[in-house]
Amino acid sequence: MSEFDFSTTLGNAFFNTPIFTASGCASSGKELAQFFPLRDIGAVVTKSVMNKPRYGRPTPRMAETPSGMLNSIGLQGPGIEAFLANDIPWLVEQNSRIIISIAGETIEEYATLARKVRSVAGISAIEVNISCPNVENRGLVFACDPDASRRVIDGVRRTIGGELPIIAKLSPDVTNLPDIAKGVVESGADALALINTVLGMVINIETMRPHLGGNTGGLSGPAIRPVAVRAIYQVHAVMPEIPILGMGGVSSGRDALELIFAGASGVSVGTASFGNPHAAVDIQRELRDLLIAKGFPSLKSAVGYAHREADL
Amino acid sequence: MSEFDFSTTLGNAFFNTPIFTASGCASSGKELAQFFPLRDIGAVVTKSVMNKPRYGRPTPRMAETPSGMLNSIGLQGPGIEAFLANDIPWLVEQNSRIIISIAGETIEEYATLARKVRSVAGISAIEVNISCPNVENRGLVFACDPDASRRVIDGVRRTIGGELPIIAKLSPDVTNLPDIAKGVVESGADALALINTVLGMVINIETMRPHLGGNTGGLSGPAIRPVAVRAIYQVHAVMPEIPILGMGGVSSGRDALELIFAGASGVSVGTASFGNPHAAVDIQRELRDLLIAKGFPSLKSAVGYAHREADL
Amino acid sequence: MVKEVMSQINRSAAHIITTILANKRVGQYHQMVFGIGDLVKSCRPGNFVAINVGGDSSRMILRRAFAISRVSESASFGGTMELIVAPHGLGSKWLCSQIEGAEVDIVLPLGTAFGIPTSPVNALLVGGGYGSAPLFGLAEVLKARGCKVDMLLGASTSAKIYAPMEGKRSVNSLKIYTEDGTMGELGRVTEPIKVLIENKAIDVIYSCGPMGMLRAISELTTDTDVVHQCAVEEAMACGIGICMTCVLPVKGEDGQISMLRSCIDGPVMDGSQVQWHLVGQVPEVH
Amino acid sequence: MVKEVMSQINRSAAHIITTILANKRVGQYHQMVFGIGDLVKSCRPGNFVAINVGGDSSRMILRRAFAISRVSESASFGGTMELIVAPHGLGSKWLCSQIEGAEVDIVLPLGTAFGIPTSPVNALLVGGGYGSAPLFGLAEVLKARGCKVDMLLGASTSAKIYAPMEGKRSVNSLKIYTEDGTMGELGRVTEPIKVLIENKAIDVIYSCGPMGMLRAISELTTDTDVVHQCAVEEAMACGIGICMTCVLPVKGEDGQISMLRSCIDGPVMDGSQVQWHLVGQVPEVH
Ligand SMILES: Cc1cc2nc3c(=O)[nH]c(=O)nc-3n(C[C@H](O)[C@H](O)[C@H](O)COP(=O)(O)OP(=O)(O)OC[C@H]3O[C@@H](n4cnc5c(N)ncnc54)[C@H](O)[C@@H]3O)c2cc1C
Ligand SMILES: Cc1cc2nc3c(=O)[nH]c(=O)nc-3n(C[C@H](O)[C@H](O)[C@H](O)COP(=O)(O)OP(=O)(O)OC[C@H]3O[C@@H](n4cnc5c(N)ncnc54)[C@H](O)[C@@H]3O)c2cc1C
Ligand SMILES: Cc1cc2nc3c(=O)[nH]c(=O)nc-3n(C[C@H](O)[C@H](O)[C@H](O)COP(=O)(O)O)c2cc1C
Ligand SMILES: Cc1cc2nc3c(=O)[nH]c(=O)nc-3n(C[C@H](O)[C@H](O)[C@H](O)COP(=O)(O)O)c2cc1C
Ligand code: FES
Ligand code: FES
Repeated sequence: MSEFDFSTTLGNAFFNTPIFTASGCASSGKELAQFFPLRDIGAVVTKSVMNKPRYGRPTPRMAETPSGMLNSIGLQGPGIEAFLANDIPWLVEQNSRIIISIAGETIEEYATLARKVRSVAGISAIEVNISCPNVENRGLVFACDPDASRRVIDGVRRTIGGELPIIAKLSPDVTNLPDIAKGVVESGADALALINTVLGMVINIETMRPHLGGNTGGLSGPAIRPVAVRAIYQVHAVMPEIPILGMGGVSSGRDALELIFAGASGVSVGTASFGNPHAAVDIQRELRDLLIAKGFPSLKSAVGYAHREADL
Repeated sequence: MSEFDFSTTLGNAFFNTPIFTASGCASSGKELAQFFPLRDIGAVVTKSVMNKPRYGRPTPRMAETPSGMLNSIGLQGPGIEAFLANDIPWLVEQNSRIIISIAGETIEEYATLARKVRSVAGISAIEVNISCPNVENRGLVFACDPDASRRVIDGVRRTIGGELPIIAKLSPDVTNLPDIAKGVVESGADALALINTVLGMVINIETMRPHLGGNTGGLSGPAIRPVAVRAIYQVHAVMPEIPILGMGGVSSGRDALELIFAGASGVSVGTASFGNPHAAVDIQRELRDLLIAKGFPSLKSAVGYAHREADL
Repeated sequence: MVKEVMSQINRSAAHIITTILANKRVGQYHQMVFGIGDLVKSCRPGNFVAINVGGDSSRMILRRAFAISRVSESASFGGTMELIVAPHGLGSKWLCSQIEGAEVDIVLPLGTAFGIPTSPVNALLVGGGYGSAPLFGLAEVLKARGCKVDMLLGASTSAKIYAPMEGKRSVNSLKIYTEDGTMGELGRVTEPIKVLIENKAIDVIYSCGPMGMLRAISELTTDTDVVHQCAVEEAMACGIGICMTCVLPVKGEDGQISMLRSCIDGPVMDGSQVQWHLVGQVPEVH
Repeated sequence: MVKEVMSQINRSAAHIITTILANKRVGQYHQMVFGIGDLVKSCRPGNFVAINVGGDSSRMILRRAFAISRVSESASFGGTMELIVAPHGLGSKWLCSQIEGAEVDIVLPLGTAFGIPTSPVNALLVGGGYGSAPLFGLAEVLKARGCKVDMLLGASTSAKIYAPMEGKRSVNSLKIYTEDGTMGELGRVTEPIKVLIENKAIDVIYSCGPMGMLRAISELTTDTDVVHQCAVEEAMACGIGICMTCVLPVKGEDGQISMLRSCIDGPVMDGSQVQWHLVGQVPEVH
């Protein structure tokens, strides 16, 4: 079966294989490189970077929950300048495919970030994490506001021009996800990343207060996989031509396949890497074996397979 | 510690103890009565009943997921007339406290149900499950539409009059839960039930199609507990005077306490009863022991405790 | 009334911690024995049990259902119950991996039992795969009532035939069919049934196995005098009648189709009343 | 540069399946020995390991961190590693319940190690609870370098003191403090440290234990010449530097405070640089 085609595309970006890291779950890549060569997976999606350096949220920043975890990192990071100067050249040297994730507090900040990323060599795509509080609108998360979501993507699109594919990363914490998805696609997103974490909270029974320093946190891991599958399925149903980078609780090739059948063209592995540093390569191998065993000639032929007509 | 006060109230309804069954997870009560006397728990919340008999959704109706499950029962039931004739008298005979859950496809149907329930003797409250598709508005779920939610509760309130407390049961699948909650309270809800299941999906890797007969299903169980805690905390923060019947993934006294600290005045046990038929009584006993061990003089003094000022 | 029947059915259900007394591999199955004390008295052929799987930190929140293969009382162990478990997915594999002496949380006995005729009849017992498990216990009861008991067992391959030595003593005849011919005859159990019905050689069929097999037998018995009691197997979330996930379309005496819970109105059902063509669908509302 | 140091640190980290060679209760702890083969060569006192807990169907998705107590090589077992595990919550209790011969998935060795002086110094080793575990291995290394090694161990009660017989041979003195007086002196380990510092009896303190103890020692060494190397314990989701949950505010050479990851820039850190008063807060942005 050497002719099996495992490649995928997101917009005009081509990837040899479809398993990626998830933003914020691989830092800038170096740490995982202790465990496998980064070029073995589809791409490294870097931790969402903001314009200025950030301390992030106070600790505790995590709580384990049944089959999941909450995190409230608060986008700690070095800021875009230091990030582009220190982290990107190293990744490029590794021959890793790179997707840079950006995050902002204002529509302007996203555009500024896009301008700084635009001219960097060796980048395959830009992921726009819009699950951030909009300081100009009472801290309402961009991704929860159809209008703000569109304006962020619009600003990034204008700045970037036509070259670099834009992947808009959406939050599942909305009433009408297909609507938000349509909006950002109309504003120029080439692909969608689904899903970011689900808003959750844990109360510490000893202190009798919210456990996390930031009170609420993002729920990730296998617990949310059914939500991810549903989100991907819903969005693929209304826009089958828009590629989706799926994520949410994937920790085996079987899980990745579920997201692909639902409509994902690629799959990011997040929390699973915390429990297994080799998760991304393990999942990629298992997925390949499963697709071949089921007789698919290529990854692409399996994308959205669960939507086919009953009589096919 | 015989003076410990374990009682709670939802609107003007009084309950000796704060653990309830969750709607749809105890059928009409009889089946659980094989395992413990129903009067030992706070109340039985019956399966949401519609006006007419319903077959519900096709099988498969369930899928186990990591620390959770999906269900798509589709409100199978005998219809309100048969339900009131056959199931309620038996429950009344058991000396069980009863909360009747109703569900409709139109605003009119909810009002009709309320009218039929109004005059039934032995009912403590009515729970209005508004997580149903509104056939008059493209199948949009009532609970996801602030305006439709208000109108359902308004209709029920007008029909019921002032006697029976109305508990509005909300869906977490919305962008702004506190907003929906405020709306239904303004329309006459005395209490809120949080949360209904989270919309999810599982794809069967063998058939390569959605596993459930109904395609999507509701995610319940420990996996969603962090979402339930967050929802209860958020709503209690904006309306601390409105009692909340909390639910979502509670399977131990410790879990119930988490919801109570977040702001719940009572806790419904759903999926946990599937894994442990004694769950409701076990949880109730554990909760009581925990509250006493922590020195609370009453259940009520613990409600919303996680919201207190840091220096208290 | 269905409701009344139900409230009778699980009246002796208990929720207990049992100890594994034996765990032996038999072909592709595990023959597992549990100490259940006096509860043996309430267990009838056809009843099932619901088992907690995965231990304290399990991500599996639902019980797994297994048919009671047989119960017995011994001087050394008291009341014991045997299950035949196929290692299928995570839960059943966990159960199969438990060692002698391990404790397991079980709710039992659950569901309906096979109806036992009051006068001697010619009974045919048909089992598919591990579906044979409850049939040997049933055969003993039928023999004791003076019935003629013939048995047909089928599976895809020999390792999936469960037919214990001592079980064979309680039947008048035992014929085995495998789809790959690795044991007994090549073919399916349904083939000989047709002939037996035509020859009026049997009065009642008791069946347990895959839904496809049960459906095929029901079709063979349609418009005949042969009674067909089948033990169905639907995915169950609770096993005790509170979740409504395990329903099957069944026609009542009044001709009305209801979605009955296979955990409390089953697993043993009247095969002629199950609306096999509607399984996985919703009946039209008239 | 911090990044460069990091990429050195875990360069010998491996992800392996090990076998449990021994599991013995010692007071409130379990002393557990694992076969890790040649990896013993890469393990340094201060390093930790990250263990997968709960088995195949576990709802616990994150690894649990444990300090390496010591490693050794034996003819019969090859390289072995010892951990001292307190049964705390579900994960550590699961680990303690695993029997000899069971297989466990471990990533090791991780994080920074205690810095070893190049010339002989007077070293004080301070351990709280199971925090003493890595100190005995450290003592051996320091002794081999000609250092004078004194040890203070503290805990709330005697069952929480971990002080193995053979460990005592590698220290010049060992003093034990318990808060309830059930073993050694009544009181806390921090009390005698003040005197030792004032008497200029020690050059370096190595500490491992609860964060409160580490903070107290850091306060005692402030404005003294005593170096304080402490092994911190922050909740870790990944243990390998990819999640940013385990951060502590640490002042760099340039006076700037950074949120450093205690899994790769620690667990061993310079106590004088950790901004203890800012733990659980976020530094002001200037
Ligand atoms: C009344 C009844 C009697 C049964 N008797 C036996 C028996 O005697 N021996 C035996 O080996 N098996 C029996 N089964 C099937 C057994 O319950 C399943 O093999 C088992 O639940 C699979 O669980 P798992 O975790 O290994 O598999 P998974 O596939 O991981 O299970 C996932 C979910 O699907 C459900 N499920 C999967 N397969 C089945 C199935 N075939 N039937 C019902 N639910 C399923 C599980 O309960 C679980 O909720 C019986 C089932 C029923 C309903
Ligand atoms: C670098 C390091 C070294 C350690 N060395 C040892 C040792 O040698 N011996 C020992 O017994 N314990 C040690 N611990 C603590 C040990 O990791 C915790 O006791 C364990 O993680 C608790 O897991 P649990 O499932 O039993 O408890 P739970 O409370 O159920 O765990 C829930 C979550 O909180 C985290 N958590 C809980 N307590 C701690 C804690 N004290 N520190 C960090 N995370 C925690 C868990 O990792 C898990 O993610 C060390 C911790 C760290 C970070
Ligand atoms: C610790 C942690 C940090 C994360 N940081 C980011 C981030 O910086 N930007 C982002 O877009 N998503 C972030 N995410 C979300 C993940 O990229 C991913 O969407 C989510 O965790 C679901 O996937 P998973 O279940 O595989 O982890 C983070 C998740 C975790 C657990
Ligand atoms: C099988 C099943 C059926 C349910 N049916 C109903 C219902 O009829 N009406 C309703 O309001 N909620 C229904 N629910 C939702 C529960 O009442 C509860 O809100 C939800 O399951 C979360 O609680 P849990 O995690 O404890 O189950 C159902 C849940 C399950 C699992
Ligand atoms: S399995 Fe729950 S009703 Fe039958
Ligand atoms: S534990 Fe993940 S970065 Fe330290």
